[in-house]
Amino acid sequence: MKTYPKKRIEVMVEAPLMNRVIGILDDLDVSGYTVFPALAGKGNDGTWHRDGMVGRVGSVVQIVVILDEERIDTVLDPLFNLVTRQIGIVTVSDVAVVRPEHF
Amino acid sequence: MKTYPKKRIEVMVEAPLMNRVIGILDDLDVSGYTVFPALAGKGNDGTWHRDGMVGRVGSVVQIVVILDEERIDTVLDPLFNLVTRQIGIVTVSDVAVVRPEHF
Amino acid sequence: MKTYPKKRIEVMVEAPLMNRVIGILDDLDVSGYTVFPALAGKGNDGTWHRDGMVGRVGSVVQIVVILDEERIDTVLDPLFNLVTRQIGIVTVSDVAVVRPEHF
Amino acid sequence: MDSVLGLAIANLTTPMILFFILGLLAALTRSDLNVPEAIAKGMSLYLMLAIGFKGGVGVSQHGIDLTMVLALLAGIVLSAGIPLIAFRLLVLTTGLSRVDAAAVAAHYGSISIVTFLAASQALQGLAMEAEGYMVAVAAIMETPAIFVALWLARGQGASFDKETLREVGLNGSIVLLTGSFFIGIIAGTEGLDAISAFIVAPFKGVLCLFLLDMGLIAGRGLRDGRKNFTLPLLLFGVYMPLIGAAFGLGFGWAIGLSAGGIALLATLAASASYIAVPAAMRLALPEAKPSIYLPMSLGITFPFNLTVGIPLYIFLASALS
Amino acid sequence: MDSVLGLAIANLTTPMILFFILGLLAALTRSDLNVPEAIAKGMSLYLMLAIGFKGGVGVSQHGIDLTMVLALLAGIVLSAGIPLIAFRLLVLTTGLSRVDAAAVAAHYGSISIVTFLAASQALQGLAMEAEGYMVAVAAIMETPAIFVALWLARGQGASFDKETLREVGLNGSIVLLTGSFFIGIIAGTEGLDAISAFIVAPFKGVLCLFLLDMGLIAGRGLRDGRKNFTLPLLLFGVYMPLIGAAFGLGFGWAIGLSAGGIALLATLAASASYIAVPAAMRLALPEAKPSIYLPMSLGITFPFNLTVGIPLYIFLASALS
Amino acid sequence: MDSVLGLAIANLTTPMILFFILGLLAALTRSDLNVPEAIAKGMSLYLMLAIGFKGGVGVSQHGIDLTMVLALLAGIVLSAGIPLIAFRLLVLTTGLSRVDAAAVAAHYGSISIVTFLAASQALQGLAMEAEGYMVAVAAIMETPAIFVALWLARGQGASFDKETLREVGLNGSIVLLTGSFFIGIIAGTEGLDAISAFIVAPFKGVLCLFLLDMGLIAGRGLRDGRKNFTLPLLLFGVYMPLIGAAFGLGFGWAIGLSAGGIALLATLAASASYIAVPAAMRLALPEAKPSIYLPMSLGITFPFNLTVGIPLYIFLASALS
Ligand SMILES: Nc1ncnc2c1ncn2[C@@H]1O[C@H](COP(=O)(O)O)[C@@H](O)[C@H]1O
Ligand SMILES: Nc1ncnc2c1ncn2[C@@H]1O[C@H](COP(=O)(O)O)[C@@H](O)[C@H]1O
Ligand SMILES: Nc1ncnc2c1ncn2[C@@H]1O[C@H](COP(=O)(O)O)[C@@H](O)[C@H]1O
Ligand code: NA
Ligand code: NA
Ligand code: NA
Repeated sequence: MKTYPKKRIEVMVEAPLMNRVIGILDDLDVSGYTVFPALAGKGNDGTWHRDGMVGRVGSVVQIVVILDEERIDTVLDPLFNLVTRQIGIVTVSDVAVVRPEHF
Repeated sequence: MKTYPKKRIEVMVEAPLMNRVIGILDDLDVSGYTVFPALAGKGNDGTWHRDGMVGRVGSVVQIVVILDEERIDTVLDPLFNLVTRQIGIVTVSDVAVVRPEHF
Repeated sequence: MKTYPKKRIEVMVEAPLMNRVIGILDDLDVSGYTVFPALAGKGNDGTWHRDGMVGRVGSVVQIVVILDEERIDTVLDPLFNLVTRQIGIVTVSDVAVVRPEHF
Repeated sequence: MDSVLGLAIANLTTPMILFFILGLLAALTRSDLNVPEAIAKGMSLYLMLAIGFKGGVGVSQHGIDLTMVLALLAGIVLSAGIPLIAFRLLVLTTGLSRVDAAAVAAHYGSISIVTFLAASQALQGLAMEAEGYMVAVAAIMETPAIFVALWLARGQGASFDKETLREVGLNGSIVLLTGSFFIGIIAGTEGLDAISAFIVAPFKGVLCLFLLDMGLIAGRGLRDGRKNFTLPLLLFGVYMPLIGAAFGLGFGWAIGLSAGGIALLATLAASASYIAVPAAMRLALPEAKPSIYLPMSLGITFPFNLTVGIPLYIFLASALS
Repeated sequence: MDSVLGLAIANLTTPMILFFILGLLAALTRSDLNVPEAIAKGMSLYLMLAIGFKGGVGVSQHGIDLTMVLALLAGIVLSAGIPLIAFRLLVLTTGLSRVDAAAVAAHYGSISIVTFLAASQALQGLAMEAEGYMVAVAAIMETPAIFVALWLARGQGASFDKETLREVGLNGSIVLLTGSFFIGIIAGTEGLDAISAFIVAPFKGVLCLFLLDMGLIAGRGLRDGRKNFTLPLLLFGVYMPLIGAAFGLGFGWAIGLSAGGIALLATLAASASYIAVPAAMRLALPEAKPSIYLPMSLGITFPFNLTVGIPLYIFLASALS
Repeated sequence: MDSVLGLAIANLTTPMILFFILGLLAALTRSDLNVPEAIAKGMSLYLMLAIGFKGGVGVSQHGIDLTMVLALLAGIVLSAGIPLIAFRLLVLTTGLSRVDAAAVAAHYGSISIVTFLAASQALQGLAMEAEGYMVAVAAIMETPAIFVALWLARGQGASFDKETLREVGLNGSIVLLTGSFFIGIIAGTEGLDAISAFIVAPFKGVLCLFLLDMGLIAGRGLRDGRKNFTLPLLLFGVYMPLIGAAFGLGFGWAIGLSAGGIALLATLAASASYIAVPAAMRLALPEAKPSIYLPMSLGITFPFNLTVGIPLYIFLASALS
């Protein structure tokens, strides 16, 4: 089956920051994204686990965006500006999709 | 450590469709898959967030299958048939595994 | 934007094993990791679904570690030792990051 | 019996409705107040178990009669008939595609169990009794509308195989509602005594918390749906429940239900689904846009019924009998 | 005291058991009815907290005596001894590997707290009292079976380091059960009065909802497990609880427990774990197949005890004393 | 009125505190006992809804007076003033950076609603009444401290745009607390009667389960935080609540609150936030380290207030009036 190369950006940030990241993506008019909840983790600021948590601090979400290679930089720049000051990680990887027009 | 190249198929679909995708995978006798719940997202049909939801509509799951390159097309074709009519995204990427006999 | 190549290790194991994997990662002093909860799945030991579960057996988590290519083998070896005896899957893939000093 | 205005005002100041309004306001001001999904689902299981069980105990006390059979038949006819009217009105007035019109129509034929609960509580507050088996009528009304809508959208990509049928017919809420109903019949008053501290005493309070969540969802539905709402669609969301209620009142009166029973049948006919039907549509009519039917049902019709509709239907039902 | 048949029928028509059966049927017909994981865990925390606390208050009222010490000892002996019998029977009759046989054996030595709860409720329905400290006996019976099974599987990959020991010994349910038990002893009747509206009044109702979920799980276990069930395994799932119960009855009678206490000890001995032991097996005996031990415990023995076993054990305990 | 020691001992043996201690011990021994996130959030929604509603009903019964306005003002002054003192003390004694000191200071100016709940329950146990509007004072004290801390950290990367302001001001707990408070005022005694089986009767019991979870979190906070605790920080976690309480007592006495009201104001002033403020800090002051402020608030000050602080503040408040 014919597939088309795209990029997958994955942003891990603390939950309180989620809306900021989503705001950036909405402003840039990306065609879609999906947020996954993490359960536990460890970073510069120590370990955390979601169980028993009453607040949202510490708990991390991963925001996944699949988009065209061309648009990578437009999206990475503002995301990177956000995560340098705040807690977070941004990765980019290659994927192939079956419906190129969707992205 | 020696690793072996495999493919990773990731299907994002709305939760009510999950059983259909799993049914396809079961029919094709893939050796395994894992489903991850998403928390929120945005697509052609607008944004959604799992909190407060009482029904399953809108909420998205990601089904991950790691399998042999050779079997990719057998699996992609029926999956693609499902997602063209229904809501969903299919991506394929490269991974390396340590236990090739498992897949 | 300039990005740097890293590796992404993903370990899927049953929830009771999670602390063992994390223990290994802590001993190896990796800079961070994130754990994602799975919702359902299928493997050698049949299918499982988290809903209604009262115990932790069967339910699977995915532990994601982003790290430097150089450190891959140091981390893969002990992880692999764990998963051969126990239930689990280890995959490695390529990613690019924007803050290389973080890993 | 008070005037309809008195009823409406009394209804609006019950904790239940006030919490719904709080949720609505919180969502509209984009507060991050939210109820975890698991808690919302847990409460909805609780409410269905409790209402089903209590309905069954009611039947175990009063026995089964012809009216019950007629009420079940009336429910099926209403659930199957309302989508036909709704579909025609939508096609005529709103410019929706046939697929979308069929999907929306299915929602209005089916029912919202929370609207039903709110009406039951309002009746109880007025010391009006209703037939215990009305909960079985609610359960039976969930699905016929879905099948009619799929028939309306035939040739437009409606898929309707055996698997879909099973999934629709055995969806969780129907199974729990009817299951608890039959358990209530078997367990009877003795069973009720054993668990009433769980299913009767805290019921209203749980409903408050649940309606807070419904307010949040309805408010977000309104916010998201705004851009899809045209005036004809908005109006439909308000007059369609009134049309449904009119039929409900007529049928209820004709088969000789009590005033409370008539009010509940009207409420069921007026209410629009937002759980069972949307899920069924995604499976069987995926081309229909959820961004139309969900905000309509949740953002317009649900709040309308909760605040204005229920007191009105109760008033009319009392006037009828 | 009714005949055992009367007891069994009365037991089968309590809401508790009816909801369990509803869950079972829903799972077997593949309905999508489901209880969110968080709600199921929340209910199990609630049930353990409540039962532990009430047991402790019971001890604070009646004081500690020699029988309590003997009952705890009996619990340890039963939990450690039953796996030896079970292992031998499994190896002789079922053709399971030694590792799998040891793992299954561990489950039958350990206990199911929900079975214990159901038996307590059944006793209460018959106005039969039981010793408050039986909940401590339940807690103490959770682990010895695990250690015996690991010893049975020695040389077959059973890992048994200090870390595993800590994880097994301090698992959440043991800590909550014994912790609540001691809190109940300290807080006494006064403490119970303060929180009885939470832990006593709604208890039975929560148990209904929990058993609905257990029915769903047991039903799915049955469906998934079918292909692994051989006739000898199926039979084992039914006669093993009877063997365990016989020992429980004997020990309970020998140390002078009340009829209620004897019935509870028999129930504990008859019941098979499906939370603590499976988790421990994954850690310490990963070669054992969960697809054998989980469906056995959840799909066969749990429903058997709930429906047939408990009334039988109560009947026999009453006959004994 | 008992002596402070008598009070403290009575407080320590209530089920509430005993469950907190159980959680603490379980975490310190690294048991895997845990409460699912959704259940913890559900309970905190329940507790805030209940306390807000009951406070509002109290106001509906006693009416609004000048003291209420003064109490709200006192709350604002305390919430804004305490961070100034805390900041100075932290900078002088602990060697924290200005950013971290500001963040910690914000926590101590703001409040912990669970500490407030525990104090309310302790008062109730002593049959001491408090003003219903104290819950509104609690709500109003949540945010001023945050703004003062951001001002203290100005020029150090504190971001403070309109969006942050909205997020902080409309955070879920403030909206639910004040919303339920106003609903309580409108619904009044009649509304309370309708839902008291949900929000009054089981309240204490739910608080027990919630405090078990808080104990687990506090214990894990202590374990993780150990390496960041210096002696000056540890001491700050104990004397700062005492300083806050002193101001709370003074203000409460000056404006003429009842003994119960004074005790609650002191408790609010003494308590440190661990939900609203940490979330706000991540948004507006991301450079501040959560690994310092969270363990301080959760691991030191919360347990201190719960066990020693509350009885002390109640004793002093009674002595004052
Ligand atoms: N190397 C890593 N691999 C995977 N996840 C990470 C890694 N480093 C950090 N994280 C995640 O990102 C969160 C914030 O990390 P940090 O910015 O280092 O405090 C952590 O809590 C982890 O969940
Ligand atoms: N470009 C994208 N990247 C990541 N997830 C997406 C993307 N587009 C859609 N999704 C996810 O797939 C779901 C359905 O998308 P759609 O088919 O566009 O309605 C959305 O709700 C998102 O969760
Ligand atoms: N090929 C696969 N692709 C994705 N996930 C898998 C695959 N095989 C196994 N898994 C996951 O790993 C768990 C354990 O698998 P196993 O070791 O085969 O029993 C399963 O329950 C699945 O969640
Ligand atoms: Na309807
Ligand atoms: Na046993
Ligand atoms: Na304070």
